[in-house]
Amino acid sequence: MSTATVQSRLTDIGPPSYQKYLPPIVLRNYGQWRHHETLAPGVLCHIAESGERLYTVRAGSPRLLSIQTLRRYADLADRYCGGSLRFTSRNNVEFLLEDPARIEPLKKELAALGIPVGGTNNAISNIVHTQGWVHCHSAATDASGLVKSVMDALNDHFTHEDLPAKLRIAVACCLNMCGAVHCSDIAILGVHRRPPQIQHEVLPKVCEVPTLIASCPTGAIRAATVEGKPSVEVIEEQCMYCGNCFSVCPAMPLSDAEHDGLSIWVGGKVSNARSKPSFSKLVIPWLPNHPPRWPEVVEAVTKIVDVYRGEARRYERMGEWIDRIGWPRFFQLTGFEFTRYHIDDFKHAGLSYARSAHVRY
Amino acid sequence: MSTATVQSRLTDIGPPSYQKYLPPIVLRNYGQWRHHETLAPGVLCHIAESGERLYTVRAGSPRLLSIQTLRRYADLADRYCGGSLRFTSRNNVEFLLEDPARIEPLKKELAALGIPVGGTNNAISNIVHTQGWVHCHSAATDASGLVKSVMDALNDHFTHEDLPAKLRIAVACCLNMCGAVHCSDIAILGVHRRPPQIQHEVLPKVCEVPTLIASCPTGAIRAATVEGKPSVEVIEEQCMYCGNCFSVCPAMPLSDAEHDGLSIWVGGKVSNARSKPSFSKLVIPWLPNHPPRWPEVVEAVTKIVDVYRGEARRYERMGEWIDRIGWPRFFQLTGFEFTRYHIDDFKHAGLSYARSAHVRY
Amino acid sequence: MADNNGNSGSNEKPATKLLDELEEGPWPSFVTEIKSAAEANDSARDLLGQLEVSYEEKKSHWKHGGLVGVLGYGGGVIGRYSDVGDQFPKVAHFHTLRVNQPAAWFYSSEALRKVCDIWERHGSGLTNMHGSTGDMILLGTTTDQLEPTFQELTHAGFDLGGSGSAVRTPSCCVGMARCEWACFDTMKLCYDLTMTYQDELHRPAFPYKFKFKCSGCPNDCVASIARSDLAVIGTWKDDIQIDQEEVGKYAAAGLNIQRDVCGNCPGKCMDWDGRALHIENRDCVRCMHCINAMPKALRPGKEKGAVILIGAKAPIVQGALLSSVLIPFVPADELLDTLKELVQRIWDFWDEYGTNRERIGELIQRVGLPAFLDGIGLDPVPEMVAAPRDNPYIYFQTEKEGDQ
Amino acid sequence: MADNNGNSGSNEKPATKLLDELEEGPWPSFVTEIKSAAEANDSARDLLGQLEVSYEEKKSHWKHGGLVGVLGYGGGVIGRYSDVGDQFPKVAHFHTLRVNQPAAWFYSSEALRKVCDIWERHGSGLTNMHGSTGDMILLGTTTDQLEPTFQELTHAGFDLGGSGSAVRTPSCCVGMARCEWACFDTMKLCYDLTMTYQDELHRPAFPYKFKFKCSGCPNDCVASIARSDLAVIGTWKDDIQIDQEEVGKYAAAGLNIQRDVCGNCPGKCMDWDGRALHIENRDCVRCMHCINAMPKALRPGKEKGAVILIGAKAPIVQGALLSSVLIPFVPADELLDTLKELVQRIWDFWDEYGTNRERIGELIQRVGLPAFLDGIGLDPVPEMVAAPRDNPYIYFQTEKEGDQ
Ligand code: SRM
Ligand code: SRM
Ligand code: SRM
Ligand code: SRM
Ligand code: SF4
Ligand code: SF4
Ligand code: SF4
Ligand code: SF4
Ligand code: SF4
Ligand code: SF4
Ligand code: SF4
Ligand code: SF4
Repeated sequence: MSTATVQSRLTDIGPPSYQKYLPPIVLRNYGQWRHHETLAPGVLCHIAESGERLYTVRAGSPRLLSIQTLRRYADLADRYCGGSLRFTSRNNVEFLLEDPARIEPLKKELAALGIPVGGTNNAISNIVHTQGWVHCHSAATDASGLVKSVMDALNDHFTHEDLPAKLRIAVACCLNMCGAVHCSDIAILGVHRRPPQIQHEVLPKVCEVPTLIASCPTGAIRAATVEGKPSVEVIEEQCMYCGNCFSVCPAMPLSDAEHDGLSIWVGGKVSNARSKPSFSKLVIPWLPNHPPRWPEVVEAVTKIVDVYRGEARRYERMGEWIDRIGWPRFFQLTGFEFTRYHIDDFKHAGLSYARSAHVRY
Repeated sequence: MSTATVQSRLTDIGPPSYQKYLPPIVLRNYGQWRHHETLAPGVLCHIAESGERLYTVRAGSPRLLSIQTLRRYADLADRYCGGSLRFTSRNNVEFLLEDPARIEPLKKELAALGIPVGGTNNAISNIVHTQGWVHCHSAATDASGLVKSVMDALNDHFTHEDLPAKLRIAVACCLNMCGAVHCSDIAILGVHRRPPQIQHEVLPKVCEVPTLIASCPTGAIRAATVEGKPSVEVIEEQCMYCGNCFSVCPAMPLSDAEHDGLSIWVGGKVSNARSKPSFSKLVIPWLPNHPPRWPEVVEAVTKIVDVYRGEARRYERMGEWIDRIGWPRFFQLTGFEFTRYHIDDFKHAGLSYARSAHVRY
Repeated sequence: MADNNGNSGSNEKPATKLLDELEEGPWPSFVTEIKSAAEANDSARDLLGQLEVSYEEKKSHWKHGGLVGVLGYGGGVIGRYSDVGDQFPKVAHFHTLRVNQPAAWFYSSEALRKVCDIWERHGSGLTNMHGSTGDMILLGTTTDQLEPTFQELTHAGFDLGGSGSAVRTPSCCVGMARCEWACFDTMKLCYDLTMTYQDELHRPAFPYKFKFKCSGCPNDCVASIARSDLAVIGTWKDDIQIDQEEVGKYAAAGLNIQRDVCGNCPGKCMDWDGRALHIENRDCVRCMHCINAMPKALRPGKEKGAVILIGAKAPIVQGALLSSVLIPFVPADELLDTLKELVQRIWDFWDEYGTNRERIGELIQRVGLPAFLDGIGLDPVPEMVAAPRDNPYIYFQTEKEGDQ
Repeated sequence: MADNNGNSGSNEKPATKLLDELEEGPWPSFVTEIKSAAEANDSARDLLGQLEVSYEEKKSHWKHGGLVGVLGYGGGVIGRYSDVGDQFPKVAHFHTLRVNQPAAWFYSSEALRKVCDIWERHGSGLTNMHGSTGDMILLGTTTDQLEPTFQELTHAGFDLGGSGSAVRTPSCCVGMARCEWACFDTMKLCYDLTMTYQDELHRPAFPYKFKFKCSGCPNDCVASIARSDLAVIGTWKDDIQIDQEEVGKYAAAGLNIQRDVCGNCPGKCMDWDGRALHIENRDCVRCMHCINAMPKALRPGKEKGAVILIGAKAPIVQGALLSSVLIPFVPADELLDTLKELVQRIWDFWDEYGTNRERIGELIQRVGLPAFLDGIGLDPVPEMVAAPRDNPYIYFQTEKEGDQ
């Protein structure tokens, strides 16, 4: 430590150069890849114009990693990949090999460490998620525990490419949606269902009332004098529990153990393949928070995956499939209840109504 | 006359019974039609389960009809149809015949009267339209003259079924859109482009100021005192010339000979066939009012029809075709200019942006 | 004979240099029509004169309408006054009557002539066949002629249509009278609705206008989904009827069934293997395309009825709306009763919550469909939405539901 | 050794009855990870304890974050304090550092170990690889450790990422490093942008956060269109490259090309006649589907570049947004310069008109795209819209244009 502090102070150096950690085979064939093949779930082979072949072994990760595990990854990278590895945009780990003969030994070592290999093509990949109770004040639920519970149930679809198309799941622990769940095939979203419990004592000290009032998307907050001090009040019928007031003012916490919970959304996507990117749509407005294993959530997600797997056609993402069969049938097949909450009543609500006589029976 | 007035006064009798004017063949086969064929443009044959055949000859009409012409229709109905005829939802006249041998003679008589036969299937049908200068105070243009000018140019597409699909044109002389142009393949819409000229003298006498203020969709109107009297003022930058203030208050006329004019919209439809019903979209924000023949409008509409006819596939309505080839190519092919006005900036504007990487080059 | 409308037989024809140009060309000319009426009628002649001035000046010469009407009715007449009445005295007052059309616009020559005769006696001799709501429009008369015209009309079996904040004249497609696809009796329903709501039609008492339109199938030949507050669109519940032999004939005649029929099917539920057409009816959205393309081979199913949709309107004030599904299916023989019951609840809600000049569609947009459904006592079903909400801003009603 | 982070080697393991259940099952367990760190680190151990309490009570025990950071930087650290700090003193302060990941998350084992070593000395020993913006997240340390950690990181070649109202760490897909479809060099662009905006990244001065993401093709493997204010998505201008022989092999191998490839083409521009695949490239929307389905047979064209899109964000405040097209095509070699110039104009506009906590996408929604384009000096093109407007509420600027 002491060595570090005496060195000159560096700032604004930016990240390491983009080529710095690339393995030699990548540097040699950079931008010269011709096509790829899948050798097994989680195992890809990219073939370069030069004829060289790069093998990728993709392994699942809990994302929340100890330095002990990271060092283990580093060891594997040294042993199999000339010391280089990468993470994916969905937090998996990828080992990049030149020698196909080393794939199986690597997979064995991973298996021994309890690390599944998969997540490619028409598999379920890792769940993009957020901090939850591990590190965030806003959380209506935990993220890591949900992910673990759901992935345990879906692990076979990670290690087998047995779905009609890619299936992307995301978890966000509050409406800020750091997990960007809004465009996922299946999204699990933590929700509050009680208006903020205003802490009138501290509010004037820690928050600017005008900013606070302006923060509410529905105009539910108005100035009020409480016990002679300037504070605010919330018109409860106008509050839809978004938590934006809490983001700007700590004196507006929304957490409520009994009423917080989870909502489930489906049919969003990001890629431009076939259909345009689209938002996920509500299918279950609320499920209770039941740590440590969230059985209701696991059951609902498993149900959706099973029905989708049984019914969708090859290449149909969740949303594309539902587009074809229609939402009424989706609710029928899953047995989920359709309620008034499913009907949009926010800004562009009218555009979500069924504005045609296209009906399936 | 005098006979009528001495009779008892009848009210709330409603329209004639729905079966009252049906010809016998229709009554015999009511609800028992099996299928239909087209014998020629404007000539349909409906075959009943009974085997009976009903022949329809559809004739164009200016909609604004004198009693002289109506009597002529009545005569034709007597001569060819056992005294019965109907009008269509697009203001054409339909003669219903039992005897196919009489079709040609009827067509000849119609031709002699200068009445075209057609409008069926993949033809252009009559233009749904409104009052214009003939009878409305709001009109930014005339409707009948526009229709006559455009139909003269497109008459061949009325008498020939030579388009990829149905093509429906509508005209409305102001934003009230009595012609319901908002869901037409091609819509011609009269527009004002100057804010209301407030008649401060009469305003307080004829209008309620609060109602007037509330009528403006953009909140452009506010109370003001003008020469000591209560009136209103219009924030010009906030006015988009919708004319709703004039609808509720005569002291707010918008007409302005030089700035009024026409806009052209395309790609809407009503039917649920294939694609869902949809609104027409702006393609030309403004063309000048050039009575009596509106050459700019006729040219623009003809251009659209020609390009559509040349490029669309069988069964593709205007909007379906553009959906496939993309708006950029529509603007290229027609040579119309794309401007800032084409980009929505009203309530749901954001949803009309191109929210994908789907781009054609 | 100089009749009540003051037709004096004056011989001065106005100069109509611009309008004359509109007598050229193949399409029938409205100018010729006005001239034809003007031969015998002064107000038609003055209309021609005023219209020529409008063509010259590029502006309307009508003043903001005033309220005129017939005894006991609050609507059905559009008052109209000229702002160049000094120049054209015979159109100084020039009101129109909206007259209920017979269902699907069927007339006997006799009925048509009767209307012509009445209008010759009391009005300009000009009409619109028809107005875009569907009424027969008698174009142009004076205030004193309204009541006599009305009385003659009723005695001839015709009544006034709607205007103002009232039910407007319902309209319907030709339906069972001449169309093989009608899934319910549009003409009867349209007639029954019109009769049921005589009072609401003639005595405006709503926040704004209310339009009904009935189309026998999803082709929607009266544009109900775009132009009516309450649209009834025929459809069917069971399987499309297929005559495979006739399908084969279409193929033989050159129709590319796979590309042009199956390829355009929005339900993606059709397959043509060169010999048989297969339809996965479960996924069929009842769009009509395949039936339209092969009318001899395909027909709607046998279990017929209609979808009820609500809320269409033109853009003023908050933007145009298309109707959206309210009840996904009502059997044909239950339509009238269902509608009567439903419409009453809708009007009650509108009455209570609608603001002045707020159409039902705009009210639903404002309060939200869930609140509207609560208000009229209808359960939400997924058929009502293109898709469930995509934003997480849910007003949970935890009290109501208990807290699990 | 008791290091600066106060790891005293205490032996009391907290009881974690609920969390223990999360060590079962096939998916790697985060609980096991925390326990593993807790073996050597007290704050990891206290985290475990506090988390167990959260699991019992079903609520977070973190207080609303406070501003902490390193000298001269306004962001990169998320301050976090426990509300049960008395019970778990080692997480009373538990801040995280966001560290710029290397482009596309490539590491050498050496670099990874170096980070581990630093974090062993200064933090909890826990990380997120990676955060959902893309940063390497070093999870949990105390205020006094921030500066030393920072200094060690920079000397190891790593810098902090963004937080607060600043540019956030740009991220990119693996692109040319391992993907045959990359239409531009995503890693280089991402790196260049990050280097260009060091100041904007480290010193928050915007109305709100600003995120860049770069995907090499329309598959968008970093979800740029959904999750970045400025998305760069690779595409091509010329024809898709076809190897007909390889197409044939896919067919032979059982791929139903007509149904599953052509039938899913959103441009409706493909045809397979059993021997050759025809693509009408003019109508191709560059969706990638056919290329994805037959990677050996089809490839993007040769004239490569990218679409620039703007405005995505999560729902708070006005509803979630997807990015929309701002520039339909920029050639690959002009991307950096074009972006630098463009982004400056965007930020200037945002600076002038954006309100507090208003993302660029929400600003555009508020003022309207036309006004935004005027503001940044970009001409409107039809590629920017899914369709032109359908409402007639046009703010004509007659003065500007003269009157025709
Ligand atoms: C490694 C990674 C990029 C990175 O820089 O990290 C990646 C890599 C590849 N993606 Fe991806 N994608 C990666 C995240 C994504 C994402 C982003 C996400 O999931 O958050 C998307 C958008 C997902 C969405 O639409 O919601 C994505 C949508 C695709 C698609 C389009 C799939 C579709 O049909 O919609 C393809 C094409 C395909 O699979 O046929 C694709 C194809 C590929 C290919 C085959 C590209 C290639 O030729 O190498 C790569 C391996 C295939 C695979 O995993 O099946 N990649 N890919 C990411 C792996 C994440 C993971 O660990 O699972
Ligand atoms: C760490 C991270 C979640 C994670 O576990 O990965 C995260 C964590 C937080 N986010 Fe986030 N956001 C993270 C990625 C995102 C993303 C996803 C993305 O960038 O792709 C989004 C959605 C995309 C977007 O930007 O819209 C996101 C949308 C938000 C929002 C809503 C912003 C909005 O405009 O709607 C907030 C609220 C705010 O800014 O006040 C927020 C606020 C927060 C705060 C700072 C909560 C707060 O007010 O203090 C969280 C701190 C948690 C903590 O204790 O560390 N976070 N946040 C992600 C950053 C890691 C990284 O740097 O790599
Ligand atoms: C007579 C009329 C109904 C009436 O009660 O008056 C009518 C009658 C028929 N329509 Fe229609 N439609 C009539 C207005 C409409 C309208 C309303 C409108 O244009 O304002 C529409 C919706 C238009 C739209 O989508 O914008 C309409 C959309 C259709 C369609 C769907 C076309 C499509 O592909 O979108 C069909 C099916 C077809 O033509 O293949 C159809 C088919 C038919 C058939 C073939 C039905 C039948 O089996 O008899 C009738 C004659 C065919 C023809 O005209 O080609 N009819 N039809 C209307 C004639 C209007 C006219 O004078 O031109
Ligand atoms: C006569 C007619 C046009 C025609 O030439 O056919 C007509 C004429 C007028 N309409 Fe209309 N509307 C006519 C059908 C429509 C339609 C089409 C339809 O019903 O299918 C619409 C669009 C659909 C709808 O209802 O939204 C329509 C939407 C309007 C509006 C805008 C209403 C709205 O909610 O957006 C107004 C403005 C108003 O009500 O103040 C309006 C107002 C008017 C007024 C009364 C103007 C006024 O404020 O005084 C016009 C009287 C003209 C005149 O001097 O006779 N008219 N009006 C149509 C009625 C004839 C009939 O009864 O058959
Ligand atoms: S989604 Fe909400 S609770 Fe979860 S990390 Fe983001 S801000 Fe925190
Ligand atoms: S939670 Fe959201 S809706 Fe409720 S008061 Fe706070 S900001 Fe307003
Ligand atoms: S569209 Fe406007 S001008 Fe034309 S008739 Fe209707 S209200 Fe009058
Ligand atoms: S014309 Fe429309 S926008 Fe302009 S002041 Fe009148 S109501 Fe408002
Ligand atoms: S709507 Fe249907 S039933 Fe009515 S006329 Fe048109 S095609 Fe026939
Ligand atoms: S009616 Fe329409 S959706 Fe149904 S099978 Fe025919 S084409 Fe397909
Ligand atoms: S976005 Fe395209 S270029 Fe980048 S990794 Fe994904 S498939 Fe390859
Ligand atoms: S890239 Fe997409 S749009 Fe283009 S041809 Fe292939 S499937 Fe069709």
